[in-house]
Amino acid sequence: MLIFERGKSGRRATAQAPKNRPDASTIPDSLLRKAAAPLPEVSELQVVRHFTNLSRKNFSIDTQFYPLGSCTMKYNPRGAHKAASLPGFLRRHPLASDRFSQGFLSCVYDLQEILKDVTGMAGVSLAPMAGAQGEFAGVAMIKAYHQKRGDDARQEILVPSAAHGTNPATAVMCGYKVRELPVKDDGDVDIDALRESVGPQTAGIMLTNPSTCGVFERQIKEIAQIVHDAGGLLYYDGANLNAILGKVRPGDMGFDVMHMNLHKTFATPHGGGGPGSGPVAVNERLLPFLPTPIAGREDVGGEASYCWLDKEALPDTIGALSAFMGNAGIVLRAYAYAVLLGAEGLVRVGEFATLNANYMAKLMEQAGFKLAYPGRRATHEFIVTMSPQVKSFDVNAMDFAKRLLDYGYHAPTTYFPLLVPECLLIEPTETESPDEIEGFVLAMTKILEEAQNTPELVKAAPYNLPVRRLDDVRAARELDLAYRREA
Amino acid sequence: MLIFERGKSGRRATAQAPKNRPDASTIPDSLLRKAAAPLPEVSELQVVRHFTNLSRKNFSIDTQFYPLGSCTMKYNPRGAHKAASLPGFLRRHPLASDRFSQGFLSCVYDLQEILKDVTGMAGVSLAPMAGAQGEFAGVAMIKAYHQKRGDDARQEILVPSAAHGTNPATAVMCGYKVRELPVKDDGDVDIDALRESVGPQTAGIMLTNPSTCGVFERQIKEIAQIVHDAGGLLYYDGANLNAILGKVRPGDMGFDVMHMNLHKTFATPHGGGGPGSGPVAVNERLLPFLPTPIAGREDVGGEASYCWLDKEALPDTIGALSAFMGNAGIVLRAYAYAVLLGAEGLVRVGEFATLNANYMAKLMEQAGFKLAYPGRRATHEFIVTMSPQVKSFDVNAMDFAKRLLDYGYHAPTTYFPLLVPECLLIEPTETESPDEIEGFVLAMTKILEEAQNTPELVKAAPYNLPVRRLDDVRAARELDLAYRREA
Amino acid sequence: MPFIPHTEDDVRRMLDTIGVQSIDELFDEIPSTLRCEALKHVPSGLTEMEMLRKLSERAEMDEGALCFLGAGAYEHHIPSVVWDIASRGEFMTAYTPYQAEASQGTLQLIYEFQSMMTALTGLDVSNASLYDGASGLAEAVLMAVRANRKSKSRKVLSLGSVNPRYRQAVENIVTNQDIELEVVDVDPNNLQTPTSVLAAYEGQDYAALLVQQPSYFGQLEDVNALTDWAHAQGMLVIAVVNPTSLALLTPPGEWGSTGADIAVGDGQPLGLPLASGGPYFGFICCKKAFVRQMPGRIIGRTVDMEGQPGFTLTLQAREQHIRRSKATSNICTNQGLAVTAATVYMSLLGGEGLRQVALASHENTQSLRALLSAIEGVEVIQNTGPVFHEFVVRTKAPVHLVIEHMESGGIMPGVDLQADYPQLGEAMLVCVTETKTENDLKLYAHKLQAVLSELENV
Amino acid sequence: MPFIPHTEDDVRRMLDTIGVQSIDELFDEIPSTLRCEALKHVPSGLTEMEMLRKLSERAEMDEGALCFLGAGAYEHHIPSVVWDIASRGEFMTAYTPYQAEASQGTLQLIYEFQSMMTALTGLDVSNASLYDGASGLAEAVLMAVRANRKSKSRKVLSLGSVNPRYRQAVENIVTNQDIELEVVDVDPNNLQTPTSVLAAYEGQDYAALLVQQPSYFGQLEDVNALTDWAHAQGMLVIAVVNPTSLALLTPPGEWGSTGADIAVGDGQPLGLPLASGGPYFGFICCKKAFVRQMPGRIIGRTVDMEGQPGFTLTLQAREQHIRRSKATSNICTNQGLAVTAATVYMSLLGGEGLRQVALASHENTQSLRALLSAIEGVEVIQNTGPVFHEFVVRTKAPVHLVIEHMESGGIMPGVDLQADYPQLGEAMLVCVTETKTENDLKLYAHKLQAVLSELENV
Repeated sequence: MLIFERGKSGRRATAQAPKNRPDASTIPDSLLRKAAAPLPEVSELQVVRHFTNLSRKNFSIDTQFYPLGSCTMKYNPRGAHKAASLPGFLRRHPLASDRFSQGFLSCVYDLQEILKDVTGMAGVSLAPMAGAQGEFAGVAMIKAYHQKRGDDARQEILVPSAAHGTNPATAVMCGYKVRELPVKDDGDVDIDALRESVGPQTAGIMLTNPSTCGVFERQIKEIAQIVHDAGGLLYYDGANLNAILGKVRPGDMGFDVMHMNLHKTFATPHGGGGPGSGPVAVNERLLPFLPTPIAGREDVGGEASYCWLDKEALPDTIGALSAFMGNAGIVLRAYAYAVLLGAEGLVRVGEFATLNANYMAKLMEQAGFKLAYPGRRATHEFIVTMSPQVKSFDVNAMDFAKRLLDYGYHAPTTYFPLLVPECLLIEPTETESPDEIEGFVLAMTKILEEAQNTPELVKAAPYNLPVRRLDDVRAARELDLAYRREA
Repeated sequence: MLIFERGKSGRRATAQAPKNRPDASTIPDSLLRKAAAPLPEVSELQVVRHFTNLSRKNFSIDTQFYPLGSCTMKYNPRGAHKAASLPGFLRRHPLASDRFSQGFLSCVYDLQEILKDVTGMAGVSLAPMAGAQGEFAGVAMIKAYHQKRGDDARQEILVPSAAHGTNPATAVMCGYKVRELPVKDDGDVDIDALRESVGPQTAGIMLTNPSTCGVFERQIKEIAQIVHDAGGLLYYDGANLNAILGKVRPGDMGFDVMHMNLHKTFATPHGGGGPGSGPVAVNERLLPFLPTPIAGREDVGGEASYCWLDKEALPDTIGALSAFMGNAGIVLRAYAYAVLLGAEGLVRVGEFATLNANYMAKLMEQAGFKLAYPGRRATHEFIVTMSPQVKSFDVNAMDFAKRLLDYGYHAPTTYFPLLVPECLLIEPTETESPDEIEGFVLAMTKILEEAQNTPELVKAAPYNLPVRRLDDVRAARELDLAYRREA
Repeated sequence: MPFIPHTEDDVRRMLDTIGVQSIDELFDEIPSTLRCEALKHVPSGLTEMEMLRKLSERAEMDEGALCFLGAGAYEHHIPSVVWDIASRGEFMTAYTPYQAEASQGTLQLIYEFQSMMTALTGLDVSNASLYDGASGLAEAVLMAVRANRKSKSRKVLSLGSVNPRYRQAVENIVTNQDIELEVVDVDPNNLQTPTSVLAAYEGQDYAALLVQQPSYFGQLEDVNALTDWAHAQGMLVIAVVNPTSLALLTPPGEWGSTGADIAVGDGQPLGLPLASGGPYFGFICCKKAFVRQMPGRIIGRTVDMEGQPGFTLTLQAREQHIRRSKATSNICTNQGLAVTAATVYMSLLGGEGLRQVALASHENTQSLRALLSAIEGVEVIQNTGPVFHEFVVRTKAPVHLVIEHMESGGIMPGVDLQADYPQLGEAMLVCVTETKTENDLKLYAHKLQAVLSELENV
Repeated sequence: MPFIPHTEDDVRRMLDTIGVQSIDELFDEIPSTLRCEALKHVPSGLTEMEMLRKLSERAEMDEGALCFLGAGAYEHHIPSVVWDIASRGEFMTAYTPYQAEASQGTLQLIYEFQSMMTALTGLDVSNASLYDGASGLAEAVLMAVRANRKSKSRKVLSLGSVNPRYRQAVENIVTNQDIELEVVDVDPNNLQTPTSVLAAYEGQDYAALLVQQPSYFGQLEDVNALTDWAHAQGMLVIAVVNPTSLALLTPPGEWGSTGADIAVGDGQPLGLPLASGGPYFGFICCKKAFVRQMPGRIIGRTVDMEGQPGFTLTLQAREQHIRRSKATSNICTNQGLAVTAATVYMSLLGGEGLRQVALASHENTQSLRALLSAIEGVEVIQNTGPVFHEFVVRTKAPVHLVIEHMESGGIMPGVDLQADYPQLGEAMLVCVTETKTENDLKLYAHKLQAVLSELENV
């Protein structure tokens, strides 16, 4: 039942609406709404009960193992949420003067410094509001760099076929053409194809490393050389940074610019689809182009003093991408997380994420599943292909995914990357115990048996959830995108 | 699975434990624990996930209609919870000096004043920590009163047979004997029996009005006269105060002392069984005996100044019943609730609680259920007896109760009061909409049909809950009250 | 190890299963020359207690001033229910509802959100949110350029009274696709934009006109006339709106004779704290005809295999994870949790309650405007015109000094307009919402008077 | 109407169904002479915004001092998880689990709580909680008097080092049943209680001995000797304990050769805020033999009709709602939500983590004790004896003045002991937990030194 349908004309959570004075409005009738906005009309208890019960229809990290590949669904420390919810932070207006901003600014500054260290880069801006906006900022900086040099011929961005969809979409958002690069059977980029693809038209390449194939791109130094030699720049998609935290740094690999997903690597809550935060980091070459605002620090008589650097301080900046300072609250959560973990804890993230993934991959293999890249180390995630199961039982990756839900596990990412058929991309993250991993593999083993013995059972899953399998085709054909009150 | 069983030796939520300095302990070995306390050994995520999932196995007001008679399960405003959780309140040490206590003390004082007005009494103490402790304080004051007068013969407390179990239990806690009074078929006390029961041995009578029969005791003035004439005092059990808030006051009815259940009438969260808060109110006669501490106020140069009154100020007090000031946080929630509702809102509580109960009673009657007191107005609650259903279908009140759970409604109170056979005591409260009430009656109607057609179905309910019907006999016979780690 | 559950036994057993000696061996595909050393500039980890103490001290540094700043971020009362619900783990720690059956909570909530936003804007469809109002406006501009079949132009026209921060972000984003934003000058003596000013732009080809209501100055524009003018010119109309105001003001879908085509804005006033500027969320609604040009997630209602209603991501063929380089946008995450809060907020307030919020803010604003008008040395620009909950004042003394002195007295009096609108002189933008009491307003007026005479005497 | 969902239409329709004209008619069984008028001393209702502003202003009045008070209420770090979980509506707004099948969350949690308390105390069984430590001790006394078959006495003996507030509450409760509490004097020169002092009580009949560990003074008693002494006298031993300390100290179940019989205390240190004294919770554990004398709720594990494990209220035949005047106590509600928080807290910390909390508090206490010992005019009573996280200091200047002056400097330095223990002179009880930093301790010492020289010079 929709919240609208629980309503009754005239009902309201009265304690929440301010009392009005005798109407002092000077607004002409022509600019006034004729009838009240048809929002729900419900009591406070009805609101609480409706949304509490809605929430219970979700899987979440707090309730389930959620090994959604490429999304880094790890524990979101409640302490970080509490820190970001301190009244002083929640009440600060984004345009408050520096006098009333030293607390917030110092956190921004400190996180910038931490991220520089973690990435091996020369500068960081926390302004982008999501990974995709970070990508945008990164590619826009590449564009600004070439433009500044008058190098207008560079109109093409190279993207491996395994890349996240955001990579080519971003290149286009920045006005570039996209050229896809093939990936070899071992998961590494096809270097010969790369050599053939680069040239004076090459603005840059966007790479994820470890790649979405769940393996480390071993030829990264060679790739960097080739692209740089051709005059292009290297963009690092930080989606998989969790895998290598403290082990290898994008700056050291030869990347010129990158984004990070704080909500992944720095464990901020994913919120049912966001908000995220997508800081960008650059090497010296791109420093002048970083998006604003950035927190700066000066020492005034031994005391640190913080301020915003924007267009005046950074004349070549690609500018602001939001009204204020991006998703400040997510930045604070990430900072709190970094403070909790410290240098030693950040290193452990990559180590244990990798340990969990390799352990899980081994167990899955032992349970009879087929790894997409069996000869390779898993990184923080790995891919299983269900092609054998499709062939043998006509039960596909999506069927396995849906049936997993019945067993109380969120499904891995399905059918991505596109180049591996019938794949499940599985990312356990470092905050899950081996017990959960073993439970998941056991469930998969049982489903495999079901697929063998009663394939129809698996193909019609799920059964134990608030709804059965949904009709996506109808959703797109007979669009019903908003409730309309019956007349 | 128990939280202990999720653990593994050496696992811990490390961010939560302080770092220790090189051990500076001077504690002799003989006083030290030999082995670590066998608490769970789990990660922070495991804790969050375990208890989040446990919580989801509960019915609650926030998720369900919960018409548990005599418990006043109404909406607990989140604003009141927030107010009581303000840092200044949470961090205040109970022994903080008045200098750092004016905020809290002023809330205590203001609530005392509000409760005096609501009850028609001369003095209030918020110290008792629950209804039962309020009862204890009340009866202890009755005892102190008689003792102060040297009237040692009064060793008996009268209690109607319909009373809450706490009433006789409290009388005994205070060293009294209990004499039960019969209740007539119309739900009122048997006045003749009362006349025969009072005498110089009568310390007092404990009454709930409206009674647990869900009706208003119409002869209250006569009862007061009889008991007072015999030299006894009248105790008002405030469990049902919600029904008459702003309509009639215990002080005006002739009661000398009473308690209130703030968690009921003032909507503080019931917390899965507490904490509650059971303030006591008294008329002039018992004023000297109120339990401490009480907030006092003086005006110092036009400014209000608040302080604690305790033994020195109140030499005849029955004293403190807790280490500090009772359930201060519940007191704050109740105060916030009173501030939100105000005089006009408090009156509406009784009105709409009564409207809902009478409406529901009428619908139940129309649906074919038998009211225990069909000729009477319902108060904020009413009783249905399932005796006809037991006779016709061998389906009893408990079966109906369990089956209701399957329909997503918490069951009413079952088998209380004891004098009505096979009864359900139903209290919808004022914060539920007629829609919920109608939904409940519809479910009962369906269950009635089931009882008729498939009684076995109802008798084996529930089906849709985390467990089926539990074996209470085994629980009491084969006591398993604590987990023991396997050796 | 904070947040890592592994015991030493676990690690040993897992390594044995994998068949390696150490965790480090798992990284042996990384060229050894690339392996980094210990982090040098990251301090050692703190316990939660230490971290909270550190951040509490910092948070407290930013407290203590009464805030009359608006300019796109507005302080409203946030009912306690809002974040109690939004912070529930099931909402907060779920992700994009890729597995619809395990995400009906989030999905139904967003469907309800979409329904509420269409109710407020009077338009047909809404998406599941964008990052914020400014970037949302950029998406709206890109969308309009794609959608306007009548125009081949890559230019859009914006009134000067559109939030300058929004315009700046739009430019920073859309110029990468060679789209140009042309801005109508602001007349310092008339903060409203009469259609007469637009005569100069008639006959030129623009894909869209950008109109903000209430304008950046808090003024109400004659949106009906502006919409009809733009439509007559073959432009689409993009309405930039404050959602609170929509409970009171004509919804974009009813502007002029056929309504604005796209409405966009920031959802922050709907239950989100100021929080240094985010996370907020951008909303975007449009006429049905443009739904396939919409960026971002959209939730649809459908049925399951038993015919029961359910909710799912739909029209994914517009999105980057399917269409890649042909997507309508690169947007991937939305601002789900912020939307959750806003949906709860709107449910609590309802149409009438939100109208009361709007009206109370408006009334407080009128009161302060009247109080300030009476002060020597203060000029309320366009003193009689209709405003919503912001207005512009010009001070005799340099406005940056006025602000500085007011702040010393614990009041942030307004946003300095000098950089963005030098033609307005020593002007600032003052905002008042329902959170301010009469005493707050008197205090403001009293302090301002004091500060002005102080500055006079310097 | 705040929190009341009824529309006018609803009311009309409901009244019609009932068959009355007005709501007022529903109250026609109340004698009209008793009907009251409007409430005179209750102000008009406020909106949530107004209420929160009012209460925030009040809460802020109580802030701002560094707190070194203990005496039964201890400031510890509370992990954010604790109340995030305990505040979930399903825990917070449920009630006593009368319908076990619909309350498995609360029931299992309490079973786990009981398991944790028995783990900490080393005893066999725990109940679901009592109101607080003091009233819990009263229940323990009543229980001991009922349970001690060897004794017919209605007297119990308490060490003088048991929290005086606890002793007072016990007296206020148990004297109603003619039970007497006799108290052993405190020697001002030796805050520990050697068994030699008890020789005077030998041969008398007491139902129980009350021993607090750590004592009210923070000192550690020789609980092994005390327990053996009491058992030899035919008394039961009631241990009053701080749960945090139990992670470090010998559990009551292991005191002496056969262990204490009942352990009781306040659960506040386990994740509950100071909050002006409550809600906290009392815990009570005992040997298996006494389980049927236990007051309050007890949860047991059992199976459902399909044999699956489940949890339910058990041994209800002890309770007031079944046994009425024959019940073990009148207690009805317990402190469920507080127990929920404590259960989460103990799960997070584990035995080792809780030990670290205890040790860090102890170490901080040792540090401050050392700092204060070095100050002229301060005498740390029994400077070398073992304390846990509290200790007693005597000041040269009148202690109430010392406290007053320290408070002016923003420090609440300790609890004045003069009223309860005049024999100790100008003494106060100082508490330090893990929440204090080295700087906090230095500041305390520095200020105390300053205050003392200031008072000297007056």
